[in-house]
Amino acid sequence: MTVDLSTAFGRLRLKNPIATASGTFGYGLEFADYLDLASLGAISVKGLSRRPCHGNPPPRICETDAGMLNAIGLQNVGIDAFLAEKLPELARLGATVIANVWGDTEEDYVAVVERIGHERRVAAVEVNVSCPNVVRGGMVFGNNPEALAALVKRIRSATRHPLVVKLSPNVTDIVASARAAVDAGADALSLINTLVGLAIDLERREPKIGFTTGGLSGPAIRPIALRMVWEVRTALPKIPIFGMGGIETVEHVVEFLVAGANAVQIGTANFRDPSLAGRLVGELAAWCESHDVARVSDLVGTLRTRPRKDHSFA
Amino acid sequence: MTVDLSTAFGRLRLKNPIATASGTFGYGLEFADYLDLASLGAISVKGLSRRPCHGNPPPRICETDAGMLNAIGLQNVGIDAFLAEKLPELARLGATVIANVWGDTEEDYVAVVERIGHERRVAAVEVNVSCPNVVRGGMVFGNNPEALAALVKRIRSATRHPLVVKLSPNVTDIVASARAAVDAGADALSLINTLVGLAIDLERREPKIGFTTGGLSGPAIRPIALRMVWEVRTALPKIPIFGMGGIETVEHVVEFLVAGANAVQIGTANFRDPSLAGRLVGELAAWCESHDVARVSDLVGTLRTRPRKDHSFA
Amino acid sequence: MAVNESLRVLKTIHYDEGHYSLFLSAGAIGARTKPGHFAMIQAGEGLRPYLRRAFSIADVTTMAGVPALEFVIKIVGVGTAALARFAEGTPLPVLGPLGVPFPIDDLLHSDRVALVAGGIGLAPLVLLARTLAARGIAADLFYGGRNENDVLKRGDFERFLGPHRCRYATDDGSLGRKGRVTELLTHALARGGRYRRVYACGPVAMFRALATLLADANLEGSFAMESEMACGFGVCLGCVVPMTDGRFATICKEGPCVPPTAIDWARL
Amino acid sequence: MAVNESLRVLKTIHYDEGHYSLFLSAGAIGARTKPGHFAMIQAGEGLRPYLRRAFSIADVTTMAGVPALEFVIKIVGVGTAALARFAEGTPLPVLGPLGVPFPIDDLLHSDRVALVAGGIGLAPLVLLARTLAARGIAADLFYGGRNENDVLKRGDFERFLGPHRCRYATDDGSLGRKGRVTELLTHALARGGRYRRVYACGPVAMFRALATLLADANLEGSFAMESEMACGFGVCLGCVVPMTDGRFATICKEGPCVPPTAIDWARL
Ligand SMILES: Cc1cc2nc3c(=O)[nH]c(=O)nc-3n(C[C@H](O)[C@H](O)[C@H](O)COP(=O)(O)OP(=O)(O)OC[C@H]3O[C@@H](n4cnc5c(N)ncnc54)[C@H](O)[C@@H]3O)c2cc1C
Ligand SMILES: Cc1cc2nc3c(=O)[nH]c(=O)nc-3n(C[C@H](O)[C@H](O)[C@H](O)COP(=O)(O)OP(=O)(O)OC[C@H]3O[C@@H](n4cnc5c(N)ncnc54)[C@H](O)[C@@H]3O)c2cc1C
Ligand SMILES: Cc1cc2nc3c(=O)[nH]c(=O)nc-3n(C[C@H](O)[C@H](O)[C@H](O)COP(=O)(O)O)c2cc1C
Ligand SMILES: Cc1cc2nc3c(=O)[nH]c(=O)nc-3n(C[C@H](O)[C@H](O)[C@H](O)COP(=O)(O)O)c2cc1C
Ligand code: FES
Ligand code: FES
Repeated sequence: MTVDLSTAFGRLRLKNPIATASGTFGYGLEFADYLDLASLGAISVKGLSRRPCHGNPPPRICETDAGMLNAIGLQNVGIDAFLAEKLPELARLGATVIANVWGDTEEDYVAVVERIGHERRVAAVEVNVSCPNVVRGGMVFGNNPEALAALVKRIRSATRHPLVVKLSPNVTDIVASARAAVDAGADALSLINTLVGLAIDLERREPKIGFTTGGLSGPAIRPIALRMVWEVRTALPKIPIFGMGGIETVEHVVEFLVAGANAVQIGTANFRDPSLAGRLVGELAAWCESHDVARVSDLVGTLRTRPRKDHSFA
Repeated sequence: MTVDLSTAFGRLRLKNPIATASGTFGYGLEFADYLDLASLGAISVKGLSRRPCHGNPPPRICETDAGMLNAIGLQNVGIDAFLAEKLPELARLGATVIANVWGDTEEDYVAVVERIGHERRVAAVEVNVSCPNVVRGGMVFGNNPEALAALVKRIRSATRHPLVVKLSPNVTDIVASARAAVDAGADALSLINTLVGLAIDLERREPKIGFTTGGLSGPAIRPIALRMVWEVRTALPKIPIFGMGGIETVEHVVEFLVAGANAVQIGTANFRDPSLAGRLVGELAAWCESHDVARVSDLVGTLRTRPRKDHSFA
Repeated sequence: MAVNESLRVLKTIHYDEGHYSLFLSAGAIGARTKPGHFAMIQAGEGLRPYLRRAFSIADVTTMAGVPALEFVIKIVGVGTAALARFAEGTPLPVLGPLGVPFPIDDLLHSDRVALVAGGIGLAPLVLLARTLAARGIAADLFYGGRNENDVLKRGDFERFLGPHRCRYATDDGSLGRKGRVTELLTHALARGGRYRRVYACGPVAMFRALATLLADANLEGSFAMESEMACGFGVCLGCVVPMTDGRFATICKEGPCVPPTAIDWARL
Repeated sequence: MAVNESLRVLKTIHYDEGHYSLFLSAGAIGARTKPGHFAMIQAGEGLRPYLRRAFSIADVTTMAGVPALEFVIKIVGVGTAALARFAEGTPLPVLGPLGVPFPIDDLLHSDRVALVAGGIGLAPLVLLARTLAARGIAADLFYGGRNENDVLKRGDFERFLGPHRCRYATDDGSLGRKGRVTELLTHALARGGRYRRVYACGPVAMFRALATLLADANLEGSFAMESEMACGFGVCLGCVVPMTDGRFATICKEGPCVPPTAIDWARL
């Protein structure tokens, strides 16, 4: 049996559903020694801004139980340097490139997507409205459905690229965020970004992260991410979803697909093992074969839930 | 140096800041073989309802990375059996008892606290408005500041016991929940309850939990819990706070105090080691001594944060 | 009363098919253990596994002259895999003995009982067989597995009960009768065997079949049940099964040994 | 180019004060390693530690005839504690060699250099000393620790550089001069020592003092810096330090060996 790994993702067709998550995969090129970039479904590059950005003062990262906190503050080379220096090389290596973008204001976002313009070597634009590590922008959009809708509308009218909106999990109602983004013109959703956390250096009685709080990622958040993917899939049966949060093994990949993701992004696990994402492509094919799944898309959203019965009284 | 562990907690004075969390400590009596109940600051018993409750159909629990999911569905003996059969024994053993209560409706909550009445062997009432594992009640109150305020007001007028409101972390703005509860008459806050998560049994393609989703607890959630305690402490400098979420060691206890909790509750870790909470009391005294802290209350809210500086551009 | 203590790994004996016997120093738990009791073992200090795991105390014995608890374990996941790898001397936190043991105090010398094991369900029956033998109560063992390698500790059972009282069934016929363990019991009953009580441990499918069989034959049973457990001593309320009286009962506290008639098999 | 491979534990030698040498099979990393390079090591499959940890490749050598990488490690937390406990033969995922090594290609035979180590900062200087010795370049070692037990691998340094070129300082005076390692260098300079370059590794406080000292003496330096690292190859942007040009630079990719003049010590 040859397994069909190809994945329809709105207007995109991905080779397979294994992509890599923004901020955990650099500009992709750094991984060329450890895996074949062309073998991945897609790679989402480090969040790009209108101008080059220095990011936040250190310390920026710390390990936590089954995960880590980060407050990088979106350090990046800027959209111009990306398009001039990174993108041609990525294209040469056969990578399917998703440009992850951010800004402090609506104008900033629009400026970045306008610079991308009709660039065909960018397969899709992923809008980060959910970075918890900046004072302006970031989560201000992601945690407020009205602000989110207004932002997505403006970006939508500024680009014809497939538009993926990356949602913040730090919300009461992820479905409300999802609906706001989709109604405003998003073609697809990415979930989840990191959860806001705090870790303390006890000897100094200071936060371990210079920005005080940071974004929690890694296996610790996987159950929350899976739940949100499932909730959004249930509410919006048609929207393409990138699922992510603590994925480390092929079983985790399949769990996200079953919960409703059309494709997944590997994040923090790239730090633990830079060859992982490439290996998962092969492992996914093997998993499907051993489970008699002919097309990986047949797995999507197949979670069998029972009607929710809660407590009964004596 | 003898360390003063005593902890002012609103109208309560606790022997020490080490309490145990509702649902993870049974009715306390089950732990009498493993520690001295009188040695703890307080114990919060399994959530009590107006009538005995059978809870949710199994499976109810599963392990996740650095934590677990549960959807017990608040199985309990009911307030009457608790008062008649458990409380006298708890009092005899010298335990400081917090009655954790819940209901499907405002009336249910009021009925429970009215049954507690002026019972002096109950030191405080802790209102669970944040259980994610029930269809009615529970988080419906916890995730909506208006509903929360209305509920707390009604309970406030029905009891003269110190009123602790236990908040849901599944919200965009924990400070808004905290303010709503405090403005409506809460004497103190407990945070956090569990985060809603999903785990999947891949061979069956079914949720591992019968209720589909469950509440995530354990070390995985500690950074989120610490952050919320710090946020609420910063916004509401005076309100007594029970901090909890993944506490396993004396260092974790001190981290919560430094972040702003006046006392902590040990939760899931009681399952890993039923003697833990008792041991932590001694370890906390030793920690304070070795760090020249004369009174444990001197630690509360002493996190030194810097002004938040985020990214700069090139 | 259960004890929360640290026990040393004395020895690990590996069998085929990912099974092994883990011997821990007996501590204070040994003297308190009755057949059917279980213990919660923490497999190391790490985060994976996070919670303790439940295991029947298969035997209270000695290992190289030292009082020991024996656990017979099948590797099915992270916890059972981790426990297989500890070096001799490693201290492991153990809570036990826990739960309701098999009811045996009411047995008379003249009674005959049956022991039914499916796969790793042999574990709690070892100490039961030893104890019954010591009391001079006759017991027949019916023990089924997938194949010969899946049927463990035959030597012990045959020594305690007598070889003629031990009958085996395997899926592939490599040992004993080809077929299900319940068929062994059916045949014994058909040949006129009468049992005061049937003690059983095995997978849910076996329990279901056996419950029906016992009900039909009007025989009393005591089943050592399993369930995923977070605490093991009745406080998390995670390990419940539906009961015929409508309640959910904890397997760790009201069980693990329960009469099959108390379980609501239809809702399980 | 770095390699992501699995290396076997060959041997672990424990020293006093929680220090140890960890020898791993050299794999493809050995042949590519230059003095100052580091590697990211995953301490087992568990969740604690979760991320790989960064260690200088202290030496490329042989252990019982097998090509080996040596790491000299101080136990400070879960990862360094876990790495101390692996049995011989255990495979560990290793990524390396990483980073910018010490600049040595431009050294002339007539040049003299200084090596300054504080505590565990000796690690990257072992292979540097070996390499300089092989090239016939004279080097003085100034090595400070808390006490005699804190000063490691003296035999190696004295063999490579000559005993007379190795000077020590300890906080308690138990070995060499009582005081700071920077004082050793100050004295050497006062006595007329001239160095083409000063290679250093140690705690931040030592780096700060040394940076001032070198600036005052107008000496060139190369510091092997540390920082908490998630990836080790420039993609997480977690390990940055502030630079004098206003940027934040990754220690893993633009370092670990950097000229002290490039670091903005005031903002660090
Ligand atoms: C009272 C009692 C006595 C037991 N005695 C023995 C024994 O003597 N020997 C033995 O090998 N096993 C015994 N078990 C089962 C044993 O507890 C599980 O095999 C073990 O918990 C699995 O842990 P794991 O980390 O290896 O598997 P995990 O990685 O946690 O899970 C692997 C699979 O095992 C299932 N599982 C997990 N926990 C349990 C559980 N408690 N019961 C049944 N299935 C489970 C999971 O659903 C999953 O399908 C007993 C269980 C109970 C409740
Ligand atoms: C390029 C480089 C080379 C290094 N070479 C060596 C070496 O040869 N030998 C050696 O013993 N150590 C070396 N270190 C330091 C080593 O990486 C840390 O000691 C280790 O990561 C601590 O891990 P842990 O799990 O034991 O400590 P944790 O439990 O993670 O933390 C314990 C303490 O160590 C601090 N810490 C954690 N990571 C680092 C880090 N990367 N650098 C500095 N402090 C840290 C933490 O802030 C905390 O205070 C090097 C670090 C870098 C960046
Ligand atoms: C160090 C780090 C940097 C990140 N930077 C970005 C970013 O620039 N843009 C973005 O949309 N997400 C960013 N993320 C979030 C990840 O893309 C991902 O959503 C999150 O980490 C959850 O997945 P994981 O648990 O697999 O890491 C970053 C995460 C980490 C750990
Ligand atoms: C099995 C289980 C049952 C719980 N039941 C209750 C409950 O009845 N009432 C309540 O307020 N919180 C309940 N909780 C939440 C805990 O009290 C606590 O808020 C949460 O688990 C976080 O702390 P931890 O990570 O230390 O466990 C329960 C938690 C668990 C794990
Ligand atoms: S395992 Fe916790 S109640 Fe049974
Ligand atoms: S450690 Fe990740 S960029 Fe340096």
